[in-house]
Amino acid sequence: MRRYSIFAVAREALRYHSGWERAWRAPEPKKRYDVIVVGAGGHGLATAYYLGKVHGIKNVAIIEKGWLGGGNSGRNTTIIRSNYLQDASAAIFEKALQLYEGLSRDLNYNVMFSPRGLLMLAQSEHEVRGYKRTVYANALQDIKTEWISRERVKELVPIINLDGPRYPVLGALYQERGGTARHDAVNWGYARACDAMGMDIIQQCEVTGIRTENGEVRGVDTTKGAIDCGKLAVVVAGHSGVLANMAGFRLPVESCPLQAWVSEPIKPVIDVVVMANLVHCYISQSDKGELVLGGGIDHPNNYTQRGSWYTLEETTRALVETYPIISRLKMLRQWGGIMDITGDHSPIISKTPVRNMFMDCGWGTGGFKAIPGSGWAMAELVARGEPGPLAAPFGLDRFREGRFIDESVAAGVAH
Amino acid sequence: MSTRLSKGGRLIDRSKPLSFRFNGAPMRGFAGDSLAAALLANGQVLLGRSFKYHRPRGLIASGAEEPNALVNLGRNARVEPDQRVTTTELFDGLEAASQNHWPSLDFDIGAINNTFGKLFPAGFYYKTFMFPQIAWKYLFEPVIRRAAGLGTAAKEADPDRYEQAYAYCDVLVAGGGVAGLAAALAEAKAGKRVIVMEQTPFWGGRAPVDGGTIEGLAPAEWIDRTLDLLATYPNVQLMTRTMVAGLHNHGYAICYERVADHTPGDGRPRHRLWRVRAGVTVAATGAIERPLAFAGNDVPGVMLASAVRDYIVNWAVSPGDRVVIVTNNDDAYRTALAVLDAGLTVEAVVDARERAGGDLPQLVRARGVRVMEGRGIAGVMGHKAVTHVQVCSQAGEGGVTETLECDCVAMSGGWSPVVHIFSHVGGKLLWDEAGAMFRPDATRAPTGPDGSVLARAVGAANGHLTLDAIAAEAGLSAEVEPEAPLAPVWVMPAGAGQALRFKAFLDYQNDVKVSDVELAAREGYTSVEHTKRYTTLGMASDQGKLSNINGLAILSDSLGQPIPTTGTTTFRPPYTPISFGAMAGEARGDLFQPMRRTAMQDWHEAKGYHWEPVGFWRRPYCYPRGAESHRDAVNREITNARTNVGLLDASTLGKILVKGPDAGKFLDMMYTNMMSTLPVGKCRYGLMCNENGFLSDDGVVVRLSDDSWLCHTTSGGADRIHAHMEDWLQCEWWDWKVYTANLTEQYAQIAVVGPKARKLLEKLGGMDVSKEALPFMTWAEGTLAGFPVRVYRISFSGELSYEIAVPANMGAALWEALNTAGEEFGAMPYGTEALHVMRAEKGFIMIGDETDGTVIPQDLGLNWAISKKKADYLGKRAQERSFMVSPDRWRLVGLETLDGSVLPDGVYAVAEGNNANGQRNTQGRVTSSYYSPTLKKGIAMGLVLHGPERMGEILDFPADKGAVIKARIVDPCFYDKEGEKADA
Amino acid sequence: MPEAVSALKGVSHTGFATVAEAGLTGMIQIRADLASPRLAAVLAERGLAVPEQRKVVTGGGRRLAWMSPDELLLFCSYDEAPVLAGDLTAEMGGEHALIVNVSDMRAVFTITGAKRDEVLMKLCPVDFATLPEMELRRTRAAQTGVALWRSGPEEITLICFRSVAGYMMGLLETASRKGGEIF
Amino acid sequence: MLTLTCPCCGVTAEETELTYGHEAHLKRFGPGSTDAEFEDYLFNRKNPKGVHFERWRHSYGCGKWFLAARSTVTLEVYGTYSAQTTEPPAELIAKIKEKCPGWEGWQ
Repeated sequence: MRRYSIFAVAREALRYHSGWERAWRAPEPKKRYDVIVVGAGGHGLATAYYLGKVHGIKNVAIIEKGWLGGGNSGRNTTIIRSNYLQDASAAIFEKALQLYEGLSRDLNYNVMFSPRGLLMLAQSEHEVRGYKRTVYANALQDIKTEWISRERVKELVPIINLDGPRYPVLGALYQERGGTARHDAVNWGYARACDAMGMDIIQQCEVTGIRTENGEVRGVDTTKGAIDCGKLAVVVAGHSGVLANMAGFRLPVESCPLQAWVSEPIKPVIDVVVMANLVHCYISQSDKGELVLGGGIDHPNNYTQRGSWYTLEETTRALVETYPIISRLKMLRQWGGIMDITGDHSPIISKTPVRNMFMDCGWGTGGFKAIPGSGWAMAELVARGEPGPLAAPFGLDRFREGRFIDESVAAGVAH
Repeated sequence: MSTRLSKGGRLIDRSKPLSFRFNGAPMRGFAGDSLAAALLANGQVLLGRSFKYHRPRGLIASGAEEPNALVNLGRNARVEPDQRVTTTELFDGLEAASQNHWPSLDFDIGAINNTFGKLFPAGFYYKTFMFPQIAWKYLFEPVIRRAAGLGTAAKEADPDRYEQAYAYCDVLVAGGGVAGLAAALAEAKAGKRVIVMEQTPFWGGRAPVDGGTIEGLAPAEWIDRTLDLLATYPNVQLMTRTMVAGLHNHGYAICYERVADHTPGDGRPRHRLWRVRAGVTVAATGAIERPLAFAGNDVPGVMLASAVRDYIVNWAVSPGDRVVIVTNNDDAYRTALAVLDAGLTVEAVVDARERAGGDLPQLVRARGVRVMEGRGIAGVMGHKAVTHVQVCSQAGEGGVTETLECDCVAMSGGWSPVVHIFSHVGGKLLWDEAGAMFRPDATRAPTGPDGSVLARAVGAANGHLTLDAIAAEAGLSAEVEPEAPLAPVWVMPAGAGQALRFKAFLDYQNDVKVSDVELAAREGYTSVEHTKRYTTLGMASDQGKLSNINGLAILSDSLGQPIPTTGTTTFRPPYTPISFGAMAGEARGDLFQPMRRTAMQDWHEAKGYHWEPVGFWRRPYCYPRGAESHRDAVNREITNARTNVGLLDASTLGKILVKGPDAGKFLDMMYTNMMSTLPVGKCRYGLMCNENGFLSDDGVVVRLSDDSWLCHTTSGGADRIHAHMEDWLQCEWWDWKVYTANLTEQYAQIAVVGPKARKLLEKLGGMDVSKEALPFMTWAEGTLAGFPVRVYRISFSGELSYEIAVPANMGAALWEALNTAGEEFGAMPYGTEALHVMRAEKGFIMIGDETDGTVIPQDLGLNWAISKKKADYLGKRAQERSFMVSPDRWRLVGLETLDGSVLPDGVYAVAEGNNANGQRNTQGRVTSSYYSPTLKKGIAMGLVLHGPERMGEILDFPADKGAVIKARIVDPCFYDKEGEKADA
Repeated sequence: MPEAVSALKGVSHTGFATVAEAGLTGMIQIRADLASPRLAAVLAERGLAVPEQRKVVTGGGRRLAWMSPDELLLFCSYDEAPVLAGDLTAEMGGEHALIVNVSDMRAVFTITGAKRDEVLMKLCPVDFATLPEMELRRTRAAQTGVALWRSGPEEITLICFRSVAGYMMGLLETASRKGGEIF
Repeated sequence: MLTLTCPCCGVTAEETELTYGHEAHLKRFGPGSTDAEFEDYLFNRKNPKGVHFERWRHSYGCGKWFLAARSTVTLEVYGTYSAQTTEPPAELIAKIKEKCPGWEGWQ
């Protein structure tokens, strides 16, 4: 793999950039791989990357029914934070954040991780209590977060309307290390690094069946033929249920759309990420100048990547109320992704009823921020066949036992 | 140099001059002008700077597809950034300023990026700025952000108002050109309810500019007649200035009416967002001309051929005196004719085709214009305005054969149907080889709720690019000059080398060139979505209306595959940007969300209450007196309620009537307690769990009669619990004879709390409220001071307490009466915070404090409220799961700091060591914590591992700034453990 | 008995249509088997028939509206409602029904004028062009639940919960402001 | 923005007038059931990419729950029917089979 650097760019400039090589190949599938990862989104690519990098397993194919990074990891609002309440969540999201902090150099691909700071507004006494609880919990989880006053909120977010009028801002939970990254770059950076380790990324290859023998996985049938594998890692977000059905079991998962939208590009007005969970809207501004906006999910099960208009309106009302200048800006583009929502709104990184088949799914609306941590934990599970401490709490068995990981408890929003 | 022509201009009214300013300079225009036309008429060719390289840019187009000419429109609070001048109507006093430059439009420092453009190809960010890590945050990103964005947002809140409207029709026609109007008329005649929306202020689309005849009439005449005819149909609604912005699931069209953009401040709503439910949406949205990709195709003065003739014919504006036309099709020759008709000069028509022998080229030749066949443009000279073009062989590598002097270049690369509306909900396209365009595939149209077709395209949007074809599709006759086939030209000249490709722009606003798309393909970003994202092609505020097809073609060429194999990117709403103001509609300020008011709300407001939002309610938190702090007010209210009498507006509590022969059985399923055995006349505290076992609500249940119970819920729970009950009744136990009624709002409810409560009620008089007549946990109906009331002897404070329900329309009067009569007993109102502290002093749990959705009643020591006799209740099975019956669950205790201070709310008690993930082990947390003015110290409740078995133990709570607070586990009831006061 | 006051005390606004709070109105919620002969008899006693699906019928100076397959809403004078609710309950005998006075839990509005529909077109996802006379439509207005019907020439009556009466009037006043005419 | 026709009051309502209630025809398992049965009932879902039987409440209308068969891919609503049933009506099943050859059935 040819290294990227400013010097390489300058050299290439002299010949109209004609010398750059492919970031990843377009191979045909081999007969067999040690591990097949289904799903070349961020989580799948990260799983493959850490399988190779940490566990030395490089005979790996990552197969993807569309184009790599075309699912939720290329359709989200790119928020990264680790200020979670429950120990299990905090651990894996913090692992992800730490990996994000070094990811550009690790992958030799600038993912533009931007630790610009993240606020979660408290607009009711209940939220104040929830966020203060989170700050105390985070301190014991070795994650630095703080409760900040409404005056400090105004300093960080000059365009905010602190005084409601319906839900005055009472303060905020602040994580200075939180921020954003360029979502496509995360996918592409992992893909390039996987390819460089000799892994095959096979796009436009849809899994049509999962082959098992005596309860153990043997391989997959795909639109590019049958491929054998020793282990199968299914990392397909919204389509997890479809793959589980192929393997003969059901998941505690429902698929439904989440929408996001951007404004036209304007000169910077907000340098931090702000989530307002009571009225349910979040906002940041990209380095291109677009305000990146999002809100709640659409509940009806849906595989179309198109949600309902009223969800946008509901969130936009909240945005206009919270940031009045937005009223005169315009929506440029809207889109949606398919969320996989679990019974407790927390993810699943788990063994399955089929031996040597593993699932990483259920990230719902919180997937992007988790990518490196999820990949790390999933790689460990796949490599060893047993979950490590990061993945252990996220097993499928928790639903039977009643051992939930519910993040919505403190402030009413899961991710 | 552009200028206003002395005659012509079908859309302008020269009798109505208007004045406006651009970058502070005064300018003149006419009613009917677009801002674009008016700017050109004033000789303003340079209108903005591109995003990345800050290249000087002028108008390319005359409509919604314009990528370059975006301005900051308006002043102060009415500033609107990124406003497209081609879609802005001129009005008197308009002020516009160009964007994305410093210090000025003419001299822009940022243009240095252009000089070093070779260093910044597509994706260069991804390859650089990685070292050192910290530099991205502190050095690189701040610099990049400074360059971000185009326009500047207003600093003040928006003074305008917005609204929304619903409409229903059988057929929604998007576009008021010939195809749209013809479709509308046909549907109208068939008796359908039709709405026609035209995004511009003018009907007719392109036809009046492009010529020909329809049904023997000139297009403009046919359009007027058709509009007159349509106006006679009561089933037709015609709307201009309204764009079908997006088609959504089940035929829900979002449409954007710009009601008062051209009359700012006249008091009308600025925008109205229409939500149209249409059986079928007809996309009569026309087509957009494609630019040609040649070096220097972005120099101001290079425009689309159709735009050049639009400016001349519609607004009598000459984009230049000496025009060179460059084309791969016959249609552009119409521009030559328009230029000639206006008395201007066509220097030459540069036609990339080997032969230009059709009728139109012949007409042009006949007027003495040189037609150069098989030629292309090798380069454009001029920096802020075109001065010359260099002509070359289209087949070659760009060797210049001739240089032509000109001040305007009119280019045409063919046309692309506007398929957005058809595509938004999944309509598929097919590649039309002859037209070199994607057009809607009617066999794969989007479908609606009943599986029938939701959208179809007509006219140019359906790939019928000529008037005769459009008319034929609509069953009309038309005549127009025939057109010879175009020759697809994706790069000009065909053999252009890297240097030329590096200057041939595809996406103007985002500065994406042919070379960028080729680089993406070379690096493996071969999916069209990868290319788009890697290069930002099509992601600017024009959303690729001009660039998409050209980009696709170049990508396909680079990959050596046919265009349909590459496919298109997804078309996403809206068609052009719509204001967030319109999306928010009327919902701002007081109307942001419903605010629920109790009958006593006016009184609370008049007393200057401090409030908190509780759901949509606004409840009194406390009633500060004068300069009193909230804290002091709360303490005063508590002390007063504990010593005299306090009054609480409890109207927000849910009140659900449950009646029927099976009501008892039903409530036994709803509550963990046994409710069927509650005697008539009695009250019982009850717990509700969800099917997952977790405690979800609590409240007092009242047995009203043999077959009727009244269930009180929490304030936030009324609607939720009522819905929950109806869910189970309708969907699981539908054969049970039970009716429910949510009577929450029928009654105002007032808690009269404190040792003097009885005295106060006795003073009002009317019913016996003695301990004997109305003991604790009973209720009675009667009158008080003449009010018809129901009185419950229940207590959430631990004091002698009556909750009085009165018809809501009398609530304010009873509240007033209680306050007045209570003066002699020291009666004071108290708010929610006093309520919370008093319940905490009693050790009562609060839903939302002690519970958070993960807590089961057993955790809270509420086993006494869980019936052991019942075979089933909602949540019972869930509570039998292994993790629920674990002895290691955290359970409720009281907590008292050793020094009497108040424990911080939400703080955790630590245990020894760390867990496997290196996190500190914990063994409990505080769920409620208050200063108790009654006990004069901090009191708290919390959930602690094995808590109730560890009375007296001391726990460590690390709090702020490294302090560790020590607190002792105690009984959660801090006040009147025996309950004598409530029972008094 | 102390005086009862409606949520907004009868306030009104006139823009391109007139919107007014109608003041105190008696309302009785009836949940029962709508096919019950006894219910029919009890209502017939008062000159009322069980309305067809979504219809509003009148009789004896009262109105009776179909709310759902097992629910009716009887409009009467405010003062008679408590006694009438009791009478109806008694007359149903032991038959399973829930009949309760709900006169205080809602606010009643009228929207009058030639352009009355245009006010509500801005707030309700209802096709007013096809809404027949005396058909009760339960829907939402902006963000709150309402029921409405064409109650007379150029008049629509709308009911919502009492607590949101102020919000409702805010919506109606804004939507009927001059300059906001749709057609 | 979906529209569904409420079989209880006949109104074709839009999504904002309705409340979604997730998968229909779940059989409740209470005390006495196995852990696996209870887990299936409460959590595990078909979540089909195709025909979904689901619950809706006409919450801003007549307040009644009803059931619907809807495609999660095309969003076509094959029909709505009473909530007071344990299985979809036979004619609805037949209609879906006709429209979706190869459909695996509602169970």
